[in-house]
Amino acid sequence: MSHDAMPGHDGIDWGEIRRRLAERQGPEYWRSLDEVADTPEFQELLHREFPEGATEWTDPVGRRQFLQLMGASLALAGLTACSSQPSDKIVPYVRAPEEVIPGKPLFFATAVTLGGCSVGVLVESHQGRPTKIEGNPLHPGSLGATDALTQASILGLYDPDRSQVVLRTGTPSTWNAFVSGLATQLDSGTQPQGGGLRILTETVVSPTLAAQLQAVLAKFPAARWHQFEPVSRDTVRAGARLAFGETVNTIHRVEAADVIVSLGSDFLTTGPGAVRYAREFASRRRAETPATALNRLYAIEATPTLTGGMADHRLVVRPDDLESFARGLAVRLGIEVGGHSWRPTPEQAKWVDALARDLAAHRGASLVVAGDEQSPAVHLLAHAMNRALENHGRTVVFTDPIEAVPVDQGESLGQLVADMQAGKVETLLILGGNPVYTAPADVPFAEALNKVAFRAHLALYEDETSALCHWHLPEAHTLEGWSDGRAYDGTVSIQQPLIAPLYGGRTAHEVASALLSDPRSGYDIVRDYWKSQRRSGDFETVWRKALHDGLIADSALPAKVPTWKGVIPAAPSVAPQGLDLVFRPDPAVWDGRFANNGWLQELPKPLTKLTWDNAALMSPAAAERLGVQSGDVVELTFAGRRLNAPAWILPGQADGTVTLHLGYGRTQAGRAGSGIGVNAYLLRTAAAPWGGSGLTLKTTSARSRLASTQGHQTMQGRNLVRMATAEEFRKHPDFARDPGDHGAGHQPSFYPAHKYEGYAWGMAIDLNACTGCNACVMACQSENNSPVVGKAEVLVGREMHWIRVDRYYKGGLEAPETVHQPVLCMQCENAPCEPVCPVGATVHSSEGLNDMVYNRCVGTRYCSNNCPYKVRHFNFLQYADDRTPSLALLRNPNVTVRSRGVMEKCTYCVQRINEARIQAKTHDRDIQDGEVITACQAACPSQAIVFGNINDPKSRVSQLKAHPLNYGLLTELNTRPRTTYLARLRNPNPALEQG
Amino acid sequence: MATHPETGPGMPSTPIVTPGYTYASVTDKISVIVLSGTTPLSWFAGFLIAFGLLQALLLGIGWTVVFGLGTWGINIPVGWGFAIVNFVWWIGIGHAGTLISAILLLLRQQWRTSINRFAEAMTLFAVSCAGLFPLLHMGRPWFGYWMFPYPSTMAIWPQTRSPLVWDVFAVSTYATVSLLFWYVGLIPDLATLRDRAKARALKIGYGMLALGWRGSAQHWHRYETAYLLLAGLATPLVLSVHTVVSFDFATSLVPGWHTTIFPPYFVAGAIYSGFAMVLTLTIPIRWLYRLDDFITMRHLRNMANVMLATGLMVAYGYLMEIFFAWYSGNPFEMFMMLNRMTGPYGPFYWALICCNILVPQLLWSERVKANVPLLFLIALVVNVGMWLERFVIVITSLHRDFLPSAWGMYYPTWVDWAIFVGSIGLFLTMLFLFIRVLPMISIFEMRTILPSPKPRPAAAPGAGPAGD
Amino acid sequence: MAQIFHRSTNVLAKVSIFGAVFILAGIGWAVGAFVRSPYVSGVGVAVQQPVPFSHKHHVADAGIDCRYCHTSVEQSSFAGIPPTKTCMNCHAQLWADAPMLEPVRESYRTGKPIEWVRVHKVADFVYFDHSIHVKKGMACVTCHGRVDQMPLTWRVNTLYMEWCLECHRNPERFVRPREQVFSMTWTPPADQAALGKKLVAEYKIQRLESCSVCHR
Amino acid sequence: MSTAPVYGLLAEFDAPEELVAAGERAYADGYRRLDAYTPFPVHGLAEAIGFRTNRLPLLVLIAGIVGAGAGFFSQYYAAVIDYPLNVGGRPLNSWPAFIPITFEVTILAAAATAVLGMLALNGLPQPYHPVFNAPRFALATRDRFFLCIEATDPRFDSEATRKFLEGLGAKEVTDVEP
Repeated sequence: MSHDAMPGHDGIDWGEIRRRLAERQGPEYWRSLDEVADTPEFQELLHREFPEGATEWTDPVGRRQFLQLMGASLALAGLTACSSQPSDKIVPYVRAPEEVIPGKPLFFATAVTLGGCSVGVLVESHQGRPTKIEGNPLHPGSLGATDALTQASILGLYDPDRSQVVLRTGTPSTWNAFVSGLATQLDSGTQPQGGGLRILTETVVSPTLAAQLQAVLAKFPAARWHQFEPVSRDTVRAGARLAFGETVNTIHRVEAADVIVSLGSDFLTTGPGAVRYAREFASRRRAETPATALNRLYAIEATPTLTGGMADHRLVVRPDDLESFARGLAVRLGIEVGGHSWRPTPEQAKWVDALARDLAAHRGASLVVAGDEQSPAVHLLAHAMNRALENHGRTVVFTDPIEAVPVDQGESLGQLVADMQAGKVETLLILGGNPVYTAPADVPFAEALNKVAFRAHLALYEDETSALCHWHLPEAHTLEGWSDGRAYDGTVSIQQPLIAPLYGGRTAHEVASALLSDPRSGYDIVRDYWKSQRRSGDFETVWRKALHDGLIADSALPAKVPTWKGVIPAAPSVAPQGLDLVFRPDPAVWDGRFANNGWLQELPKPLTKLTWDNAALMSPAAAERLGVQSGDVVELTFAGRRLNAPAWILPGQADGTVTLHLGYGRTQAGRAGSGIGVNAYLLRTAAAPWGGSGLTLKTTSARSRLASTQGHQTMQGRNLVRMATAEEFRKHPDFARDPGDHGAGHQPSFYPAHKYEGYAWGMAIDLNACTGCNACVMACQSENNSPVVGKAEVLVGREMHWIRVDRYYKGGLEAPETVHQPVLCMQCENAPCEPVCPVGATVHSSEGLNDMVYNRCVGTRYCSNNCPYKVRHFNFLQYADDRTPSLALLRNPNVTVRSRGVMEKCTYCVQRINEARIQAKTHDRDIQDGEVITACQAACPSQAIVFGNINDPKSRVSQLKAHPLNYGLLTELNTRPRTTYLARLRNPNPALEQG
Repeated sequence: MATHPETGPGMPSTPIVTPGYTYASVTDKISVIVLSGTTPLSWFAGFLIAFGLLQALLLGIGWTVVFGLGTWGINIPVGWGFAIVNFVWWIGIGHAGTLISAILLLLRQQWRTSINRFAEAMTLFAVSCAGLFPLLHMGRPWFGYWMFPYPSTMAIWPQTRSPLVWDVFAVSTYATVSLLFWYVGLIPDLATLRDRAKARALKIGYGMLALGWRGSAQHWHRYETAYLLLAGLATPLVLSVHTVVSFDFATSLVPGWHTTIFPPYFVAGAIYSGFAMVLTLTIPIRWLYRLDDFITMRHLRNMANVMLATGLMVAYGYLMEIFFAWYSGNPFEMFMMLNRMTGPYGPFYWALICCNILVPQLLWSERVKANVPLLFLIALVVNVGMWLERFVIVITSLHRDFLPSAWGMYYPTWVDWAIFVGSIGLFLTMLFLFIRVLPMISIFEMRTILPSPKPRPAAAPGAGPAGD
Repeated sequence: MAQIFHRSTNVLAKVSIFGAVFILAGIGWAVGAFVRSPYVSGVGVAVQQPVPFSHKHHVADAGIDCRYCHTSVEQSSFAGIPPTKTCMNCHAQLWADAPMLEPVRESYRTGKPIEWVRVHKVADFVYFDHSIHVKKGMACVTCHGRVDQMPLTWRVNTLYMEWCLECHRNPERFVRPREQVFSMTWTPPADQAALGKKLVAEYKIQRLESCSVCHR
Repeated sequence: MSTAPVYGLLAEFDAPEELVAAGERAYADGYRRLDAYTPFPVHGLAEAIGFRTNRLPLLVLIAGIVGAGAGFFSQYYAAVIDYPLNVGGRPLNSWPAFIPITFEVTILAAAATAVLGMLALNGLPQPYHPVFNAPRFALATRDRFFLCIEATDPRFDSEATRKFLEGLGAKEVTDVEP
């Protein structure tokens, strides 16, 4: 055993882990996978899609592989920058698996499903342990990028708090016991045809699971299948039904749109297709030359979104005004609506006018997007406007829904609860989700649950719902089990496991097959389903290719032209009383499912920069009126229910509107997620899932400390984020440059500039493309083994993110302009941090990197003091978790884990550079442009980050640095940063500019 | 011959030593403090308090080493906190001793004679307190030896462009030279103690330290040369030390640190705080040990004058900082200065202006300088003021620098306080031990300023051998 | 007044002060020698293994190529430790029932791997890549020594940074023709200096001294 | 002729002036192997008894120069020759940054030499010395001034020398046992 080599790594059952990892060598289990890895077409594809040796596919190898040969040794992969050398053991395979070259990671294509939509990803695997998620370049919903939640989901796989054993009324049991228990329960059912059986799932986009459940319903005709998910798209579907009489899936062709109107939509960062939409949007914001025409985005919203932040014009309206505004705009576009009595403010009137003109001027090239949380009417209006503007089929495309069975989930849950209360339900299988926590406050799911004789819950965690169920079944993580799912456009991805379930989890497929009492492995279930779908041709090749590519070719749903049945009803004449309450999914923990994910908890929320908490977001004016400071606890009363929440003042929030994010205040989330934040579901009603008016707010004497990572919101008049309008750019192409500055801000110096032969790495960040979505932050944390420090440490300013997204406001507090600026190590050529280090722990590499040598660092923190960008982070305590064995499996073996007392910072992913260099050298060639892709760059949905060799004039990054918009941060200090920015452009509508 | 007390026009009436003392009586009065078997209760009281405070230091250090720097208030952006503030403060205090011994010696200021031994001791203890902090504030203090050049298996060396390495050399050199200077001064007095001690153990103890000194004319001759050379070397050294310390800040690019005026202004501040500390300590001890005859009002007055002078230089430094911030036109500098005065730490700035500039103006008045308790109070205030100055320089400059997104605040923790207070305990403990076992006034130098007992009829009172 | 000290103390005192200098210097030297001694570096200390595997026997006598067992040395950072299966390829027939090999057979039966004791280990924060060194004409023996003469394997080099730098600073002194990389017996020619220069140019060998080459 | 061999004769004086005068007379009288002992440095005394040369300043100067050289070139070696690294774009030989340490090392070497040199030239430490045998010599570190003419002096004659010393106005003249 390797205990001796691992101080503090006790309490792990090595034998067990060995067995599990050995399991994955089972022949039939891996047959498909080693084909994935080794088949010629795979190799061919790999080389077609990427320059040889591109980082996605053969990621850096490190000497750490000694330690990864067996799960047992993996815990050692948690390296530390201390100098002790324990004598340790080398534990080889007994029989080496074919596809594995010790020390070389493999990449597998799979899919991650969230909120009723799948997205294709590639997962890096080191000797059988997944360590990093990348986007799948072939997948339409990813195009190689990912969002923050997907990046962070890999932490969930290794979460030590995951449920690890089948529980029967709280006592450990077995899967087989459950299966037989279920069987007897079904036989003993009093109602005919399984009438007492109910199945509750989240939104199902897995064709296989849907087919299985249909089969179950066929077997038990009287049984019911319900779907519920707190962040559902009910209103979207309802809107579509109003417009077309049927549920359709709406796809936006953002890049085809010159003018975009967002009605409270955050389509750039959340919801199906967001990653794709961000890419398309950015492609229309890049001013290659001053003459390039940019698209124009209008945002009308009540609570600020990142999409609103990207808008050229942003109109703040009260939530219920939004529908009126949409109506007004529709009327102005000549769409006839039932009675319309709206008294717009002068500004609103001006807006309606300007928008109508602009839209009308771009028929077929405009786009109106309604937010997922907006009322069906708003969606109906959006459809109507797009139709009137002849956008259908051009910027808006319809297909059949991607949900296998689109239902109104609120209604569905309602029925289920009614049945339960009526005692009609004898057997309830909850496959995923956490309804006890997420059900609306006026839907007594928990009480009703007690009336059910047999209730089982399949979930990753032993959560609030599990506590009330007879059976708790550990669920297999996305990376542990077979499944499939549809992307925003219907494209099907096969979800294949990267590792055998660490805690013996099962998938919904396996539960369903237990119901059907045909026990098959998840692999067979999924494969057989698709085999059955295949009429002709050689299934085997198709299947293999599907696994290789991470998607089934041409499985995207065909575009259709639904017939218009829309009749726009009269505006509901409700006089809004009191304040408005708005619910939104949390940008980090979503609906609460990620509550125990430390990475996401500590991820500064894009606009508030809050971590580890949610808060009642309110406008500065309202706060002033009520005399409320950020952090003061206020008492919210809505629909007769009360909730105390800390207030947070958010510029750009509609006055009189309070926004609460879902997903906090959990009681049984795990060590990280329990008991933090406030539970917004306690105010949420079935009638008003996304909020409504009638909120009353009382101040209290209590205060709570909120950990925000950015205390100052303005640039203090400093020229940090440089901006201009497209017009000004045309007039003054070099407005972004410092006066008398040529290129990266070279100041006169007594010392001769250092020459860099060979490679000189540099980065350019396009502030026109950056939405501030945080994907880069999560990617960096995952790639570089960054620790989680906890709320207490964030409160004193010790967060450890190597890349942070600074958010500044410009203009008035009520409707300010929001700008985002990712800040990472600038890799200054005249790095101020270096000369002050007494031990030379940070010096320059021959390729111009500002190396940080953890094992030499003695921790004087002088470098950080002298860093004008404050991108260095210090391990004030032992932040890296070296005690939890499962987390050691998560580590990137090619990056040293930093120990207490050591400074750390962004290295431009030097491990990827080194691997590329070795690859290039072994093939006797140079590193090609685009061969080294940093983690942040790879993840960025809008491709705002470009990295490469600035000594190569043809490289993409060199071209960007030659761009007139290119400028360096604080170059007057003569730091000569290698990381530079492209100034931000707005493309305002002149009609709205004045005033 | 330098054996006459200073008299004549221009010299204040109060002499350096109250008349009437002889070689013998001076020798006896000073050495008895050390050699007499009885120790005053006040000494025990003081020592116990000091020793108690010292425990706080040990606790603080233990806590830091076990749990890490996270137990301090520091963060990003404020990477340096109390540790560096205390370091600079102590180093500053450590300047008075060498200054009095060396510079005043070169300037032939005889009044230094009765205070230099004591001041040098104080210097040593202050420097050893200061020396603690650079080590403590490291994230991995157990690798502190990497700062010294030695042929390591890593084949790398310290990075000597870093002011921190300059510090290492400057402070260790300063400590060594001060120690040598102090010891050389002690040798003849150790011989005296050797010859006056009754107990054999003491004879041997002091005898070994005295190196067999016997006052030979040739020895004295070389001795004085060496002493003068040391003084000549120590003078530029003492000036360099705080200059180097100021480089820690001046060579950085942090607004509020990056200033050319720092070296002179730090040195002046150092002398200022040094003399303040000497006054703070001599006044009570002079009273406790009835040393008014040797440490006369003349001494207190002179020290007060030095304080006044250096205080004004420091004030000039403050003014220049403000002026340059404005004159440079550098928005970051301007903002820093504004933030220093009106920002969250503004009160500290104004408190320091009060302590270091306003209060000491009282010293213009001869009446104040004649009022010992008041003098003591002023010295105390200046000590506090100088600590505040370092706090303001370190914290306010760091907490709001270039990117507003990265701004932060600094709040010390109990560990910070424990280590700070504890270092004072360490300082006092060493001081109490010193005055118990070694002559706190240089006996042989006192003899040099006494009138010679002419063997002619009119012998000075008390002259002649003590009856034996 | 009586003498306090005896005559001899004069000499004693002078010698002790004078000697102190040498004593300090001596201590410094001793520490330096100690950290480079086998006691710390483990150089030349044969390591006991669960199975007394002899490179001497397998390489010199049986003439097996390094790569037969260390399969990934040319493609990966890690040279590869042979799975039990590799041992059994031969030992299923040869010495099929030698008691010495029981642990191997047992591992093969039970599927429980043999836990070899690591001989060559660099600190966790050092990233070494075998493939590129082999590719650039760095021989196995250069670092691992004449394993064909080692009944039990031991370390012949300290693997200290100063040792790594010797070669990273002047590779021409150590480089050899690629085809000789796996040879145990190849000895540098008299004109290694010339050959080295030639090969360094031919293999495009860089003098990589940047920290991030090995530390990240 | 005296009986037991002595180290020398020790004459005691009350005041430094007397001692200096006596010393001058003794030297003028041709005595060469003589030394004076005082509780504090008495200016002119050493010269009076014929002690002139003092090599200490030269030693210190040399030490200082050596220190300076060592200080600078050790830094130069580390930064330019042994491991040239690009530190913040500064040239390898950033000599201005090497000055402070050069200075400190200079001072350290010079100061150490001043002290050790002084001790060495004085032949210290020397805990045992015949003059300590003189009963009243303990007062040499208090308030008495002594002149010692050693027996090894060619002109030394216990009787004549004793007379001579008493003639100088010594309060008391005693034999010093070897």
